[in-house]
Amino acid sequence: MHLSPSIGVWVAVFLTLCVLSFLYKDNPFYKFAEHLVVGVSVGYGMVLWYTQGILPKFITPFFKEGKYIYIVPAILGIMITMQLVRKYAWLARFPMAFLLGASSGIGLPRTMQAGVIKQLEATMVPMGFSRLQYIWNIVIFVGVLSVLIYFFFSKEHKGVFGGIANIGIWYLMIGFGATFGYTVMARLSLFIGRVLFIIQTALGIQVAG
Amino acid sequence: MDFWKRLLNIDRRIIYLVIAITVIVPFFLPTGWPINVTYEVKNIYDYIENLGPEGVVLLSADYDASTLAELQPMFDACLRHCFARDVKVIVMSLFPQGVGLAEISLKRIAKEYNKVNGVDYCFLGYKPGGSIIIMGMGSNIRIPFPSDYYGTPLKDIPMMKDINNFSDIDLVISFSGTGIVASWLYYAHEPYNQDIAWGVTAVMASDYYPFLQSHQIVGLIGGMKGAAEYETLISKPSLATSGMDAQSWAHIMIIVFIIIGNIGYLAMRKKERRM
Amino acid sequence: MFLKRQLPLLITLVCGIIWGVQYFIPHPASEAVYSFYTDWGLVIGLFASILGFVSIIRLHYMKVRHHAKNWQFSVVTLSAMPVMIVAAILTGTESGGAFMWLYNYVEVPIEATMFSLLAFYIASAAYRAFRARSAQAAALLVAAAIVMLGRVPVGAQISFWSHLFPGTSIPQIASWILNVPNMAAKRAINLGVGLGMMMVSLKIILGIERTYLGGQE
Amino acid sequence: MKARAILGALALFFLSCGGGPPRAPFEVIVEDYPNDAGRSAIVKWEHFAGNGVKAYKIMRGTTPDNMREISQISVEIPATRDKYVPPDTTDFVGKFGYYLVLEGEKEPFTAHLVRVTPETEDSLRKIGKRIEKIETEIKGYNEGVKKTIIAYGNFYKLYLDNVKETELIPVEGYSLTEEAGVPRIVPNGRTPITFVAVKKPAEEIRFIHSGERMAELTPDIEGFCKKYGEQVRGVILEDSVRVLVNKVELEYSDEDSLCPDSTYYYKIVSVGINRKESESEPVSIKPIDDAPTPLPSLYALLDTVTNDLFLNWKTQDEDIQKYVIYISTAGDLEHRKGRKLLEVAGSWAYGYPAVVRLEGLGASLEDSIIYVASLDTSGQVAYTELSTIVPTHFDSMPPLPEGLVVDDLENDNGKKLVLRWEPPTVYLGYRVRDPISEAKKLVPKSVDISSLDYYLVTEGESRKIVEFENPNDVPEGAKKIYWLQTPTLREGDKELVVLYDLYANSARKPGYAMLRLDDGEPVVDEDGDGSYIFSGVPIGKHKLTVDFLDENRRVFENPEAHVEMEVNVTADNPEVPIEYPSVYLEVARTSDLEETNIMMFDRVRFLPGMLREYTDPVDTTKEEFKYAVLAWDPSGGISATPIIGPVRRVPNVYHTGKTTVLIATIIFVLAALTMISSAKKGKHLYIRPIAGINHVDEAIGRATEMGRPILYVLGLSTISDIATLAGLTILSRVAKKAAEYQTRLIVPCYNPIVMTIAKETVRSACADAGRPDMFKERDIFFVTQSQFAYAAAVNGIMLREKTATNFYMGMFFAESLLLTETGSAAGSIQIAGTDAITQLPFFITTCDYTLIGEEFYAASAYLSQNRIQIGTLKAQDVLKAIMMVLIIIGGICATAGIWRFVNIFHIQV
Repeated sequence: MHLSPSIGVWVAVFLTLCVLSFLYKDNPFYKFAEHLVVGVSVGYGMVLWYTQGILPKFITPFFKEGKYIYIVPAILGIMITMQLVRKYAWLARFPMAFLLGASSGIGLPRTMQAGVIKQLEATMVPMGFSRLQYIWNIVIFVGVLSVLIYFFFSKEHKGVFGGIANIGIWYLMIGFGATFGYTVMARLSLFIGRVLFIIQTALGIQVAG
Repeated sequence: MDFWKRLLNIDRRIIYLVIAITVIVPFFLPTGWPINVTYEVKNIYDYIENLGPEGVVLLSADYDASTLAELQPMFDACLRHCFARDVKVIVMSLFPQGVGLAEISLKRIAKEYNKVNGVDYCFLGYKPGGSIIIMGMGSNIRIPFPSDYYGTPLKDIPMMKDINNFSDIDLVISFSGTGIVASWLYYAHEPYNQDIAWGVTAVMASDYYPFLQSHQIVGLIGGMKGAAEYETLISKPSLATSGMDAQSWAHIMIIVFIIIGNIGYLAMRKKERRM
Repeated sequence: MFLKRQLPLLITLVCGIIWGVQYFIPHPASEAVYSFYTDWGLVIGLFASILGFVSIIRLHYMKVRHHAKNWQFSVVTLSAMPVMIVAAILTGTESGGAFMWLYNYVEVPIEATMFSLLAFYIASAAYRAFRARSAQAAALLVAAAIVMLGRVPVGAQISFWSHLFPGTSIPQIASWILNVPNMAAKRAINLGVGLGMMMVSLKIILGIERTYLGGQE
Repeated sequence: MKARAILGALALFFLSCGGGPPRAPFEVIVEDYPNDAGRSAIVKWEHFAGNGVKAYKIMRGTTPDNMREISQISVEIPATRDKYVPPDTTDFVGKFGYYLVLEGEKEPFTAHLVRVTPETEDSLRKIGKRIEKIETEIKGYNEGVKKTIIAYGNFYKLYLDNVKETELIPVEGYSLTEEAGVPRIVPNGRTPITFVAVKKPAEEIRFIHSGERMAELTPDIEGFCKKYGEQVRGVILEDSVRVLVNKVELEYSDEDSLCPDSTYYYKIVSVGINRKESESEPVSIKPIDDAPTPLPSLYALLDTVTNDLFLNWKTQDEDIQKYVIYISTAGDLEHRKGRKLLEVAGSWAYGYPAVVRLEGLGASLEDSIIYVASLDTSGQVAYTELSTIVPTHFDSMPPLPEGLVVDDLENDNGKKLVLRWEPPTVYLGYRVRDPISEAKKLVPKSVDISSLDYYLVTEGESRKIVEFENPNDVPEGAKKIYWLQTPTLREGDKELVVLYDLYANSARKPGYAMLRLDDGEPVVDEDGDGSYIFSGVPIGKHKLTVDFLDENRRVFENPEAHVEMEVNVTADNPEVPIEYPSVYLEVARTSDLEETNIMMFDRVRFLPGMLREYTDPVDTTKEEFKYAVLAWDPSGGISATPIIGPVRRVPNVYHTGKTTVLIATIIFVLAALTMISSAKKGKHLYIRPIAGINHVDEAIGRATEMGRPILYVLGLSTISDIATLAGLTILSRVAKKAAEYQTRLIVPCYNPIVMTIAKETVRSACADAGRPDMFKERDIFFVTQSQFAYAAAVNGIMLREKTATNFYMGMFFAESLLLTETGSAAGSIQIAGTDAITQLPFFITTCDYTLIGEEFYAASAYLSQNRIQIGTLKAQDVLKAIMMVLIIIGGICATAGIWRFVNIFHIQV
């Protein structure tokens, strides 16, 4: 055991405990930490917004390199902030129309390529019983089809169709089971991370690993 | 009140206490169970292992402190691996909170490996905009990042001389707890055939197996366990490996809770039916 | 009316078509159109982020001004912001300065702990709420348990049968669940999500989806 | 008032971190760049880690007064601003026995760290300061220390405890001597230093004093210091003064931006962490246009049969424009009267040596000499005479690429050209391994498993896996098994890792390798990562056949694409690496369409000989080019293809690789337009009843029966989220039913805008039900915008109001768990609907019914009968139907081996 000499670490420990106190019930310590973090992160965001954003992408090119054309996107950006003023809120529509139109246009064919066609291609795999992987390919094939059928709303789930949709539910449940298991893992990891911080960094106890 | 009802209605703070103890005690009574490595993680390891000193890996710290415990160990492990293999590293972030975490970690690990800023690694910092940054990097990294985090123009950074866009980068690993990883797929992998890999929180990991199977991503590091696997692969056990015992016991405890809860539920339902 | 309503819709339509078609054209001009968007879009977005800062400041300012419930805490929020800015001005944004100290020892621990509360909630829910209400929910819980055990070191330890029946240890079954049935289910879901995303994009381009226009005017 | 005081204190705190300007850069010098055209210079200076400098600006000017910043270099700042905490002094005091003596009047001082001896103790105390602590990294350049002095030096802190007792330390330049019967290691020709080891009688070396010591780094003990020490960055003196003793030499190359023979001034400005600056004295340089140097190595190979002469040379000069090869009569030492044989562009000898072939010249060499003139960009010349001629004979010249074609690269931005040649070729190698040893590599060394008691026992040639419960029974040499990989091991079975590399140009659409071991089934390696593992291969000789397939899995017919190899699997795990051809290829290009001498082309790229394609990222503004490819043999032979071209690069207007995406997008847009417009026209479009809706109705009924209220949660997202909109649609249905049954409905909201809309929704639903009186405005309210506080508040409502039915419809995050847990424990009926995949599992296990993802939207569309929503849903159904058909056909085709169909979906960008 070797207590950390850093004041920062103990401030962090105190704030950690403030947040954990919410487990008992909502209390002023938690509220304090919760509001503090909003302020700090917004302040932090503002600083980075300036040093990493406005400074290299606007101030330097505009004032130092003479790229005066950047005034146009700057004005368009400021038009978006006009949403705050009810009278001029409509000004925001033009830059928004540009951004949304362009990003939708960019997104549509790329989603088709990455999210649909490539995924279809990966499902078209050889099936059979001669190799283990081929058997799993059958399982995958049936799974993709049956879940798609489950989410098909133009035909009632009756007869064979309903049967296949029913298989789809089982696939979905196993899939959600995997998500469930992994989510439990994630949530616990976050707490383990804090415990490690207190034990290792603050209290200075070297644990296995 | 009958036994099951009473058992199921114990104060939740007792359960909180039980789970806290389950997590804390294993740190003092370690079992040292070995960590088995999955192919999802090993694929990334092999990829970096096969890169030489001309290799360039981009690590994007697209996370914030709320997923620190899961993603920071992955980031650290991948960074250590790159440095150990003398691979050049570019670090950036699409999240304002990520850039701070990355900076602290990068400085520390660069020192461990005697790596020099601008020569062995380059810290691009953060730019707001998400996927638009990735799109811009496809044309030229200098569009979104005219200078690095410290304000040095990229033209003055020796390492960045010949790195213009994705065609000069071997692998991109995005560490994130959000769907931003998909943007790397849509705007870096698809249009430029950029090899990408993801380090994600366990919450999201299971959703991304379809992309692994379709070879759209090189590999997938999921949660603290994935980080521990990577630490195992590079033989540098660190935070994630330390956490694995606690993780094991906590999982067992959760399963025990579910079993007790469900036995109680069935018992009570049976009784209700009888009544 | 045209200016405030039709024109934005027209801009969206034209931009959507230009940048949608751009994808299919491998020409320097097309490349320039693409970089134009990434460059300008970034700058527009930068100025637009002022919106976020102003609205959060306004929210807390209003709370303080109207002495809303717990307004004292909003004072904490409001005063933390200038402190960060002053710290950055005086000591820079590199680790070592007061700015990064505040980030590292105030923001990081609170944020990291906030979500670690969920470990407790999930434990409590496991005990009190996760019920095998149907055969399917039971399948979900069993799959979850296998993944939970298989993805941590303990899974291999308790698979005492694995040397008798190779390939059946808990980690291997977990791996199979993730890579085969889970993969299939998630692929189908993703295909649906992909279609949904494309549909939203299309509706925006065609002016069917127009919530971004805001008010009724 | 108070706030002002706090602000004042804060400002003071930050200002106190400010401090003065950093130190000016030390030892700035500027040097001429060697062997160049006088256009570059190198500036060098010294930097001390921890001196508070975060960056250096490099300034340049033609006079000391007009200097401008030309670049900036950031440096590491190990200094953090924590307070210096005095060390736990007992650990250190007295162990160092070193004093710091500074030489010089002002900074930078030269530091001498002097070891104390009884004789020097008194005088050292007068002139020096005792060292209290050694720092190997600077923890803080801080204010707790009164004064910081920077000094030169290169010292190491030695961890003598780490030196293994039984290890003999090889320190170069040292020898063992004996002093008063004690053997000790002494640096040759130097005074003995006492930190090194003594030799114990049992031939063991150990140190007299363990603990920490310090030594100055000298070439003699460099190895020792680096092995057992860490560089000293600073020392803390007895009065807490920190002295930094670490320096780094920094340099900046100012390349290709100067004019020869004009004077330039440079100065370096250091920028502190506090952004204050200080600058060095200016230094000046007059860059020199270096004359070419005579070639340091010019020699020739003479093929004694063909009389071809192969000239070979290299140079360090960076600014050679061209080389001219002359032939002249023997004795012409002036080198002026020769006959010009060949011109070679300067780039051919830069980096790699230049090789040229002068055909049939050997015969005339008896009475002639050959010399090379190197001309640099400013017209200066150097002459080198060929002195060494090595007779040799080449059986053949290196093979040239077959069927070389140069084309415009398709689907790029009109930037690149592509060279393609033949034939498709397989290169093979293999590795034999034990499955166990491979598995073991994945296991950390330090772990110890108590529950897996398996060991690998090696007895002669064979290995066995044996279980031992008692660790004492484990025989020596047995290796513990940490983790086993499937499949099972049969004794003696090995894994054969086939390593292959496939090379074919992209026009041939290369695909996969088909491998076959002995007479087994041929397998196609789907993942295409260049290796395939055959497991369970018995020891012995095997025949491996590999075929090269294209993307449609047809075999390439040429002989190079079909390789048979004998594989020898033995117990000692042989490794046969892939053998590649030893030929190198050099691509040459010119934009001068008149040029016919290949050696005057630009050298473009040096390529290994197995490649079959090269994409040339042409970086000039010209549009038309001529190409040639040279093939080199490392033994010295060279041959060249005829000149190809001219070829023009053209920008394409349509990406031919994206046709599938285009067609799919068109189908998608058409389906959407048709469905939405027919829905808009009022055409009835069928949607199957969603089972969840009945459950919703039942749940409302149940609340009515129990006479308790209904809780409706709309999620945590904003109004622009489709999930929130769907939640509002279902809210309308619930509100209507609740109004009919006269059941109270509570809607706590997370977002104020969502709340306003929820109010309107419920108000109109109540009006529709004919019970406007059932609309209770205070039951629909805003709670808070804090995730967990919101969940806690809603939980409170559930328990207080004893809600009979809870609806969760919308977008949820991590808080979903908290909400449903309370509801479940309270025994309420719970119905959920969301598209948040990560939250769905929790809803499924805690709620009585869950609308999953698209089902949720479908339910909303079904209930609202909103035409656009229904049209959208139907359009997606059409596409899903198409996808299902494609998957079925694709699956059948893949199984039947009809890859042509599957490859339609293979998009190449």
